[in-house]
Formats: sequence, C-alpha cells, structure tokens
Amino acid sequence: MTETLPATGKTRRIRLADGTGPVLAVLAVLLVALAFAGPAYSEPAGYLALLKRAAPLMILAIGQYFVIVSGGFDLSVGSLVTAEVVIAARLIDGDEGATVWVIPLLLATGALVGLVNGLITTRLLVPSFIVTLGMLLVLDGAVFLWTGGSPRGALSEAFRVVGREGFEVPLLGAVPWSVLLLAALVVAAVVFMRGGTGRTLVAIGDNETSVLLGGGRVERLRTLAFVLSGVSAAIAAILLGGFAGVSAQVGDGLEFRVITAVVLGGVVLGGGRGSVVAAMAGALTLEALFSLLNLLGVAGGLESAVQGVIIIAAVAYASVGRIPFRTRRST
Amino acid sequence: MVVTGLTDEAPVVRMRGIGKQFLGNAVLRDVDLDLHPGEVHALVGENGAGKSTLMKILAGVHRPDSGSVELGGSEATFGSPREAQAAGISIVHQEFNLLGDRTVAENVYLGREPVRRGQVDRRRMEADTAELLDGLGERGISPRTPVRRLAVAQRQVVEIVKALSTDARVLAMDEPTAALADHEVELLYGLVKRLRQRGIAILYVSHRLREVFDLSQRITVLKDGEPVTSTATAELTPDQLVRHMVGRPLDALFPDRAAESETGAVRLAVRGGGNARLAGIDLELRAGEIVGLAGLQGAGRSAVARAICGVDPFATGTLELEGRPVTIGSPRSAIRHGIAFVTEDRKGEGLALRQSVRDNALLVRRAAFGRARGLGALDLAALLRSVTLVARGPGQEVRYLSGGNQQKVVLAKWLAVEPRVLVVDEPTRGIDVGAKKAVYDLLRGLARGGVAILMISSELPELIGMSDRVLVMHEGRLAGELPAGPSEEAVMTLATGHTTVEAA
Amino acid sequence: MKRACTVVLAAGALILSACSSDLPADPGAAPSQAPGETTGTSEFFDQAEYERQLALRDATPEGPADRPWEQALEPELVDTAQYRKDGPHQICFSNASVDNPWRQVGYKTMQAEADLHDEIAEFRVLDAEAKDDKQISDIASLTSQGCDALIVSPNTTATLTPAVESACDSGIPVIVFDRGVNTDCPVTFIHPIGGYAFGATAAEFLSEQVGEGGKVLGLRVLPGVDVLEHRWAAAEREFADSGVQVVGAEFTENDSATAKSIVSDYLQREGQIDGIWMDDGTAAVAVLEAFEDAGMEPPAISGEDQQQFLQKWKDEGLTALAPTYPTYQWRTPVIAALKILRGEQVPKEWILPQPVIDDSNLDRYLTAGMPPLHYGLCGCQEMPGFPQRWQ
Amino acid sequence: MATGTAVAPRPAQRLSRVLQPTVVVYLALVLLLVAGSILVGVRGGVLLDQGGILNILTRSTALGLVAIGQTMVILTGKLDLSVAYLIGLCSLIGAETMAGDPGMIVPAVLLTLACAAGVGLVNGLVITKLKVNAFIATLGTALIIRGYLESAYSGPAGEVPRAFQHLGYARIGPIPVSALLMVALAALAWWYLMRTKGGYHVYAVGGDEEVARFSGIRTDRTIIKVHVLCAVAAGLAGLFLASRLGSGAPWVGVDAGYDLESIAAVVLGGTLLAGGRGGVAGTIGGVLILATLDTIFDDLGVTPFFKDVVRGAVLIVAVALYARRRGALR
Repeated sequence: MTETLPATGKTRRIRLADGTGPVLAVLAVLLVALAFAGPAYSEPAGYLALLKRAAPLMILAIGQYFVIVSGGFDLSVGSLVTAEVVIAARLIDGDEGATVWVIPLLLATGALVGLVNGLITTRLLVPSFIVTLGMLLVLDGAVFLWTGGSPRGALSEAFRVVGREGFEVPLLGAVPWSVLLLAALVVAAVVFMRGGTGRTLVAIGDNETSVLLGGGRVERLRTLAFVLSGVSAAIAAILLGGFAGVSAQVGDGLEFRVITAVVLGGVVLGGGRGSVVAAMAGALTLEALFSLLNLLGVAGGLESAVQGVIIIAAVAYASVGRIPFRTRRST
Repeated sequence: MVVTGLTDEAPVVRMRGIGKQFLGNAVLRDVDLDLHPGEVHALVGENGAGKSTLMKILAGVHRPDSGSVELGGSEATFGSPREAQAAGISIVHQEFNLLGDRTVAENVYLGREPVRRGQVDRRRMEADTAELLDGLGERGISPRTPVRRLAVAQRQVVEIVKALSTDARVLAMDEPTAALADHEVELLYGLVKRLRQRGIAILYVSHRLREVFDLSQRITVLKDGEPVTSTATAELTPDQLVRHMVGRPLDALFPDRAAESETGAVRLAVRGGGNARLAGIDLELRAGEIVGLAGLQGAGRSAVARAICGVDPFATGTLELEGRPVTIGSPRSAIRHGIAFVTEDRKGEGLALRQSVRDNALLVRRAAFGRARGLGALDLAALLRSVTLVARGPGQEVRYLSGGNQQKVVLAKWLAVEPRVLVVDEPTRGIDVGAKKAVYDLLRGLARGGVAILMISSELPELIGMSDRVLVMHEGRLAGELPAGPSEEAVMTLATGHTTVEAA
Repeated sequence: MKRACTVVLAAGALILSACSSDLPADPGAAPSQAPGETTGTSEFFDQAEYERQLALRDATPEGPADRPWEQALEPELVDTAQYRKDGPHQICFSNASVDNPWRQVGYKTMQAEADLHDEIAEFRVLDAEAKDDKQISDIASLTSQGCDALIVSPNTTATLTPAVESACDSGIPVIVFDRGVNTDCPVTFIHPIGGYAFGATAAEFLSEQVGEGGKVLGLRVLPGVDVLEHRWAAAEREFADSGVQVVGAEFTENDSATAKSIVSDYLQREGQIDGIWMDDGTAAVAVLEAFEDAGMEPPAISGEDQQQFLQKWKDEGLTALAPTYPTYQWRTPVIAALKILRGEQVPKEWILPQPVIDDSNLDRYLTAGMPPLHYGLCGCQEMPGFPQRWQ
Repeated sequence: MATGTAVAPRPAQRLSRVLQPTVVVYLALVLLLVAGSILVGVRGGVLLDQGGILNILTRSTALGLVAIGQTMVILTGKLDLSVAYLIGLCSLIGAETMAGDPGMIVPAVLLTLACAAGVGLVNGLVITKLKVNAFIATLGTALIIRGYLESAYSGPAGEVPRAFQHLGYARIGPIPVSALLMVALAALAWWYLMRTKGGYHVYAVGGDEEVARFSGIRTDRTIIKVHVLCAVAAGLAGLFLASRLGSGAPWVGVDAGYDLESIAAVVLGGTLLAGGRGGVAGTIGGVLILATLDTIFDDLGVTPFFKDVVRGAVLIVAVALYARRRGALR
C-alpha cells in the first residue's frame, strides 16, 4: 500500500475479474480432454458444435448473471423457455410469414415476464426466489392451459434458421448462426457490464443503499436485470426451438442448470461479485463436461452426481480457498 | 501513570502494560487501567486512539499481544466474550446486538436461556428480566415485547439489562449515548448511578466531555494508543482534558477560514423546512463557505442533511437553489441539482466494499447521470490524486483500504459529479489524524473553488475549527447561529437549551 | 372437571370405535410379483409374455374391423351380470397425468367418447399429476363417491396395485388400462398387445434394413417404465439375434434438444449410424434433423404415429416404420364400462390390436392440419368435433 | 433520531399484533374452506364430507412432514433443495430393508432415518465448514442423490410388510393416523422451536447470525442440527410414502416437487424466507391451504394446468401481503 495510483487508466493490464481464473482453467482442461476423447474435437468443427449446443445455456447464463449479481434469483427461466417455444409454435403454425412478427413478440413476452418478476420483487418486496418460483408455476400452467395441454402448431423454417443452420467460413467450415449470435451477445454483455449501468448493477448487489444514496434508481435497475433475464430466456428459446423443434420439455430443469453454471463461474449468490464472462464460461464448462462424460460413455446417473460434486467444490473453493489469499492481500 | 485509587477497595480489574497490534500497526502500547467497584472510569480520546480496542480486550473479543489482565487479583485471559461474561465482565455495544423479532426477555437471555425440565424457563426468564428492568427503574418495558417495537433508548436499556443479567461485576459501555436523544441521556445517567450504587465497576467510553464529567470518578486519556494520563475526574478541568486528548494545538490542523471576499451569493436556501423530525428549518448556504451544523446526537443534524439531499425530504417549506425554488424528492434529484451527500455511515451507506476504487469513485456519476449527461469528461487519476488517495491502483477493492482512504474514495465519488453544494456528515469519523488533515484541506479547497459546504460533526473542536459559521440545532429546530470561531460553551449552550455547560 | 373427563372419555371411545383402515385386504395367494431391485433390463423380461406378444401380432382380432378400439385379440370373456345397473351412470376416471402429448390426445379422445353416450350422466375425472400418492388418494376418494364404474390409468404398476385392489373390494367394477397392475381383480384390463411386440416389430424392421453388422442407436425416454422397458428388452433380443451392432442406448427424457444432441454426439463418435430405434417417437423429427444437419442421409428409423413424424416421412420418403401404442385405447375403457354396466360380457384381458404404420398405410393415418404431436391412431377421425377438438 | 416516548400501541399496531401471520393463514384456510364448500356445493358436491376431509389430510401428510423440516431450515435463513430426492432415497432404503418382513420394520425405520440424518449432516457440514451457500450445497447434494438413484434404480423396489402399510392407511373416523402422527411431529417441532434452548437459537441464527454468534451461540451447530432434523423429516416422509405405495419409489419425491413445494408451503405459512420469523404452526396452515386448494380443484374438475397458475399466484400474493404488513410495521 505504498504505491500510489498509476497516472492514467490507459495502461491497465487485462485483468481477470475475480473468480474468472479457476473456471477458465477448468474449462481449458475439459477442452483438452475433449480433444483426446473424441476425434471430432481435433478440428474447429467439433468445438463449434460444442459452442452451438452450449449457446442457449450461455445466453441464459448472461441473463441469470444480471439477476444474481444484483442480489436476486430467477427460477422462472426454465418454464419461460418452454412457454416461449410453445407460444412460437402456436402463433407461427407453420406460416413462414408469421416469423417476422412472432420473434419480436417472443422477445417482448420475455421482457414482460421479466418486468413482472422485477416489479413484484422491487415494489411488493417479495423475495425474488418466491416471485420467480410463483412465476414458474404460473407459466407452466398458463401456457398449456392456453394450448390445451400439449404444444400446437409448428415452427417455420425461417424461425429455425438461427438455432439450426450456419454459414460457411473459410478455415472454420460451417459456423452456426447461433454461435455468431452468441458472440454478439457476449460482446454486448461485456460492453454493458463495463459501462456505467452494468457497474451500478453490480454495486447494487454489493451495497444497495450506497447506490440509492448515490442517486441510482435501484428498483429500476433490478427490474432491468429481470427483464434482461426474461429476454435472454426468449433468445434461448428461439435457439432451442430452432435447434430441435417444438417440444413440451424443452425448458425442463434449465433454471437450476443455469444457476449452477453461473455459480460455477464464480458469481456469488447474493450479489456484488463475479463477471459475466465467467458466468458464461461456467455454462460452457458445464456443457463441455456433459459432452466429455457422454463421449466417455459415462452413464446418465453419474452425470448429475458429477454435476453436484462440482458445484459444491467450486463454491467451497471460492469461499474457503480464498481466505488465506485474502489475508495476504490485506497486509 | 496510575494514580492511587479514590476508593480504598482493591481494583476489580487491573490491566497492565497492554499492547495490541493490528496488521503491524500498534493500536495500543503499554496501557494500564484499573477499575474499582462502584466507580465509573471514563476512557476518553480521539477516534482511533484505541479506546474500543482496549475495551474489546477487556471483554475478551481481542487478546492482547502483551501485558496482563487481572480480575479480582488473579490473572485472567479470555478466549471469547463468553468466557469474559462468565467471569463477570459484560460489554454494552455501541451498535445494538439485539434481534428485532425476539422479545426483550429472549434477547436478554440470548444464548444463556435458563432451562428447566428440558425446556426454556420462560416464566423465570421473564420474571428475572422484569426484575432487572425494575431495578433500573424501567417499568415501561415489558419483557414480552418484541424488541422491534421499542424506541431506540429502550433498546439501549435492553442492551444494558442484557449485560447486567450475567451478574456482571464489570460493565464496559461503548458510547452508550450515541443513539440517544437528549432527554434519553438523562435516563441513562440515572441508570449509571444506580449501577454504581450496586458496586459495579463501569468502564465508560465516550467522546462527550459533559457526560464524562457528569458521570465518572476517574478519567484515562488515550492518545494514539498510548495512555496520556489517568486522573481523578475532580482533579481535571475540561480544558486540561481537551489538551490531553488533542496533545497539540488543534488549530494547526485546520486550514485558514474563508476570507469575507471569498463567500459568494446564496447557493442553497431552505425556508420553513419541516418533516417528521424537523420543524421550521431556515438556513442559507453561500458559495465558498463552510457552514457547521452542531447539536447533540438526535437533535436532527443528520435529518437536515438527509432532507436537503432528498433521502428523507422536507415535507413542508421551500428549498431554493441559486434563487430558484426546486423540488427535491429523492437522492437522484438532489444529485442532479448538484447536491452531494457524504453520509456518516461509510460502510453501510457510502461504499460498495467489494467493488474497486474505480467503480466506487464512478458510482454516483454512473448511477445518477447514466451516460454522463451534462458532465464534463472525467480524469479519474487526477481526481484520485486530488483526494490524495493511497491505493495499489484503481482496481483495488475498497474493503482493503484503510478507513481514511475509504473516506477519500467516498469524497472522490462525490467530487466526480462536480457538486455545487456538499453536505458532509461526520466526515472524519474513525480515521486517523493524518487523513483528517487531508479531509480538512480538501473541504476547504473545495470551498475556495466555490462549493457551498454544510458540515456536521460531533467533534466540536473540529466543527468550530472548520466552520465559517455554525448553526446549532436543538430538538429538531435551529436553535441559533454563531459566527466563525465560537467557543464550545456557546455552542453547547444553544445545543442543550441550557444556560450552563460544564464541558468546555 | 368431572364433566370434562366424561366428555373426553366419551370422545375417546367414539374415536376408537371409528378406527378403521383403508388398507386393502391381504391378497394372500395373489401372485404379487415383487418388483426386482437390480438394474438393467433383465428384470423386465418375461420370456413367456414375450413369446405370447410376438404371436399375438399375427392373431386375428374379433370385433368390428373399422373400429379397432372395440376389437379384442384372443378374448377370454367374463360374465359381468353382477354389475348390471340401470343408467344414467356416473363413470369415474383416475388418470395418472396429462403431462405428455400422448396422454393429452388420449384423454381428449376419451372425453369425446364419454360425450357420445347419453347413459353417462357424469364423467368424473381426477388427475394425479404423476404422483403415485395422489393417485392412491384419488382412487380412494372416487371409490367413496358413488361411482358406478371406475376407470384407472395407473401411474406406476407396483405402487398402485393396493389402491386398485381396495377399489375392487368396494364392489364397483374397475377397469384398468394402459399400464397394468399386479392383480387380476379389475373386471377388465385393457391394453394393446404390448411393449415386446412394439419393440420387436421395430427391431425386425431395422435389422432387415441395416443388415448384419449395421449400426443401430437406441433412443429411449426414461428408465423404469415397464411398458417402455419391454420395448427395449424385445428390441435388444432381436438385434442380438440378427447380428446388428447396437452402438448405444440413451435416454432422451422426451426432449428433442437432448435427443438431437445425443444423436449428433453419436454421429461424431461413430461416423455413421444406419438405423435409429426409438421407444417413443416424440423426438423422431429432431433425430432426423441431426442427420440432416450433419449432412448425412436419413437413416432407417422406427418412430411412432406422431403427426410431425408421419408428415416428414411422407414429405421426404423416409425409410421408416411406426409401430404404435395406439391412443384409441383411451376410447375402450368407456365402452367397456358401459358394457359392464349393461351386464354384457367383456374380455378379462382386453388386448387391442396394435397396428403398424408402414409405407402402404401411411396416408390413412395422416390427417393434414393436426398439431405436430397429434397421434394418428387416436381413432378419433370419425368422432364429432374432429378435428377442432384435437387441434 | 428517535422519539423517546414509550410507544403506545396505535390501533393499527394492535390490529397487526392480532393478525400474526399464523392467524392470517388459518383465517385464509377457513375462508378457503367456506368458499370451496360453496363452489363445490353449487356443483352438487360436498367438500368437507368424510372423503373430502380424508383427502385433504392425506394429501397434507407427506408435504407436511417435509415442510416441518423445511421450516426449521428456513428459520435459520437457509433452505434445503435436497429433500425431494432424499424422500425417494429414503422410501427405497426403508422398503428394501423391510423386504416384506414385519420383523425388519424397526431396523429399517432406524436405518432409513440414520441415512437421512447422514445426508442432513453432510448438508450442514458443507454449509458451515466449507461455507457453501445453502442453495448450492443442497442443490449439489440433490444432484448427487439423483445420480445414485438414476444409476441404481429403474423403478419401484423393495416391499413393505402389510403391518407397515397400516401406517399409511389406518384412520380414526375421517382422520388418517398418519396425519395425526404428522400433527404430533409438528407439535414436537413447535415445542422444540418455541420452548427449548435449541429452538431459541434457531430463531437467533435466522434473525442475525452475527448477533447470535456474539451472544455465545454456536451457530454452526444450530445450522447443522436443523439440516439433520430437516433430512430426518424428509426421511419420515419417505417412509410414509413407502407405506402408502407398498414399496420404495425413486422419483416419488421429485414427481411431487416436494423441494419447491415445501418451501412454498413454509413461506405461505408466514415464515420469512430470510429466517428468524415464523413457525411450524403457520407452515401446517400453509400445507393445509395447498391441500385444500387441490381438493377443491379436483372436486371442481379443474385441469392441473389451471391449478399451477393458481398455486403460483397464491404464493406470490400471500408473500406480498406479508411483506406489506411487515413493511407497515416498521
């Protein structure tokens, strides 16, 4: 603490945000392991396929990150994904022309669900865990009440392009559109989190009062986080629906999987700590892990057990493992 | 250093040569302290002098690095507050250690519930609590009331009862009046006197000289972790005590006041401002001046600050900025009108501790202005230099900074939005002398730059030394205005509504 | 004080006298087939039943040819005169759940069937939402509510057996369909031929298509559901007999995305897959898309009678087969209930024919405009309200 | 800052003192029963006949057992997401150990509860010693149990003897014995929370862990204890379900969603999700409300999808009301 500040901010090193290091290390190990386990991973196409598969979860992780880092939970994303796919199928009903207005409508629906979650959380002071749990039940029921029990209609080819198809790039081969979309969202998320609003969102998770007294619109920003989470679920639904078509089970269990992913990325439940890149890396790590286990022919049961051990270990490492580190730093 | 006891009884606590270091900084060096039964021993000193640390060593929260603690004549080292408690030493914390949803009795016996036939003996617990409350003359509090429903002073009583319920022989009280209104302090006086009569030894930590002289029989002054003097109260005058505490002429710390020519037009004016806690507030702040706002704790100083800054806005009256009436209903609107508010609770309200220096310094700018609308470009490095921040870099998390540097970050985040009115509430609480001086210089520099500053402080010398004018509050109203450099006595006269003030 | 004591005592006595149990009587010598504890599929394999089902595939059904839901294979009729009762009737139905499209289509068909009959004054339904415990309560509650006949679609075979037994004991006719129970107390048990036939038919087709040494991937929904386990058990045998290489058997939980990912992984790992065997066709289209997306020709595939699969099959001329587990079986229990209440004979085990869709009869089961997860064998095409009611 | 006057209870405050969440819950339950009876009556049925009461109580039993445990965990400010899988696991351990032999009932029950306690102990240790957030710790445990269940079982297994099945089926009039046992357990939990030192510490830890620690309470022990108790309660629920089903079933807890549903019941019963406030009495009210809603909807022939919508809405509205009242009190 004898050093004074560097003269400008321009010389700052590229610094890994807190908690990003471990997850990236694990991810690297998994990717290398994948290369050994499956011949397909010896070339870019294999990794692109992995990214394509991971894209929906990674996008959900971005949305969930906003909510978690500002101190909340969003348990409604899984059923929101299902609802969006079912809504899309019913509204499009195989009509190519409908795609153009249905996609904005889906995004708006996601935003609306997020808005409701956010408003109830911030205005009615209901813990977000409960709000989004209630929303999970409501969405689960409402969408099938509307369609009479099972999905109806069909998705158009145009709707499915983003989730399913790709474009040719020299050297890389076919790059899926979803990977491109993912890349765009990653950039957008990183830019957002580096900007004022993003930093303020993290500060809310850390100390809400300081932001409030600092003139921040805490309620609005927290609501924004839920809206972004809702929109991310809509985008994930477009990708998942595009990837595999209509299904009534498409969002099952996604809410816990995405929270696992975000936590795996070192984002602290309760807010105020963690980076969006790490959250996405957590999602990719999880998907890479599933792919690896699958390639190794590990049975389904072991898969969830491994997932369980990993999240406990990751969080335990983050909270216990950091303590000696912390003391060293504070001297 | 130790003067002979006033009472002939042997001291119940003898602390000898106590030393303590935190992270290599010595906060206590070779401190001796005796506590006698039935005696109030005041421990005074500036913030950061080591009072709290010494008290926590007594209460078993910290272990001393050197020296010894004797209790009733035999060596005692306490590994935990529990052990100290068992030995008869209890502590009344400055911050309440109470559970709002539990009843008074449940709080008093928290962790030590009497058990009878396998279950908690509620009847006994409540009866004993009632008895303790009775013994202190507090009949207004029912042992069955949830603490949430009690007034702050009543909670303080509960804290004290909690401390007494362990059959304490020694009671350490840390700023027990900090949260109390003026008339509530009187209640506490009575309480302390009754405790004395029971033969309890009391270590009384306070920065309020009046209380010290009213209550104590002996005073120990700490300065920078070292004992300056330990004397019978009767042998000291307030003037002497202040000199012991400060150790040097206070004046040297404070920059020169504003010259007449430097004060400009009225920047902010409140007329007839009032809300639940305030009534009839009329005040003016001029560009370039520092106005001190004095008053006892609870007199409404912070309420004025919170009202001006939109946290708990005025419900009545008008507020004018540069002659134009404005409505300020939220911190956001205050900030957008150029009003900045350095709150007294740095950690709770000021900083996002796990975020970096940069993020904290930019917090207000980002939170209140979004894309920096209406603000010029910001040179963060220059800003941080201007507050003389010492940190590893803008990426360092603020929780790793010292209190003084944390306060500089708080100031920086407000300076980043170029305020025209700056309200500072206890700007030097809990920071060391060097940092204090830096804060003083910074505030004066800002005033020179044309900022109107309203400063609140419980430390009268500081307030007097810094202010170009002093406004004094009493029970939610402005009791009067004093010109630059008033005597403490003059301030206290207005603040207490009395004509005589014992403390300098 | 004394009075209070008396009251308490009286109340106690009353309570004791009211003690009772809803526990069904001990089945005693009933062939309580204890469920096994080991993993794997062997516990689900029953050689005799396997052979019986394979034979049943070729048996000629009795009953009207245009209404397969009224047909029965090798019926062994039982007398039901004891249940004869004048209408109008209250028919009750304890449903396991409506949590998948197959059950949705079936349930709608069943409601339509109930609407057809004026003798049915009320058709009461309790949905167990896939909870065994709730279904046990549901059955008990229906039994006590004056139903004239009780239809049960059990959620789990083993665990629902006692509840069905106690319903039988109450004297009302009980009709069980779809998944069975381990007791023969119901008047009739309605089901299509069964899982072995389903699995074997599909496997025979695939074996023929891929030939010896061909690679087949098995895609299953869930472990532990007996009907589904039978399908795979039969298929495994068939594949082993014909020398087909089974590259894997994976669970998809009926999720298209999961299924598609699994197939993509296998295509990466194996390079080529010649045939896809599915125990449930819900994800068939997604599976075929995995091949398309990998730039490969569609494999030989066995699916089911879902609309979207049949449509794709027709549009793209797939090499495909759809053994079915027909949803029209949801009509039969209502018909059976009324027969029983009229005192007419019904088969003790009412085995419905299990048509197989191949290229030759594909058009018959494909109705344009139906939802993607509609089932072609709903037997509902002639019912009032078709197709809107099913859309 | 504060007015020193002793606060005389204002009428609104007095009212709020009467309207404790627990009272509100039972008032709501009564209102629901009345409204339900009318609705069902309009359709020509009777809600609260013997069958109806039996239904509501039977339905409440398993959820009630889990929710009692969950209440204790939530009172400390934690939560337990592993109960659903644990219920399935316990039903299997119980049924397989009994294997139809009446002599094995006692050992099986003991073994099951010991296993459950072990899982709870792991949860508690991971939370307190490894300092893992309870949400993650118990989600992790849930996944591990799920993994075991998936790889080791493919369906119902084990067999409970008839003697044990009486637990699930015996009743006194319209009151199932198991429901009485559940209520007895609730009473025991109530006694523990309201009357014993351990219970006091549960509230203290949930109210403010720091204050509790400062007052000499071994907070880690309290947290571990509630997790063990919660797991044991889930174990009892598993045994009860095994006795109802006649065998163990791996997914019996998951299919019924007992993890989130138990949390919903606890919160519906007025316990604060953040801990420190609430209790078992409210929880039982919450459980009864959920079961009554179910029964009413069944009697009205409402689709399960509509039920979900109502459940979700009820949950949010109830907690919003509690939050308002609490906010008004401050």
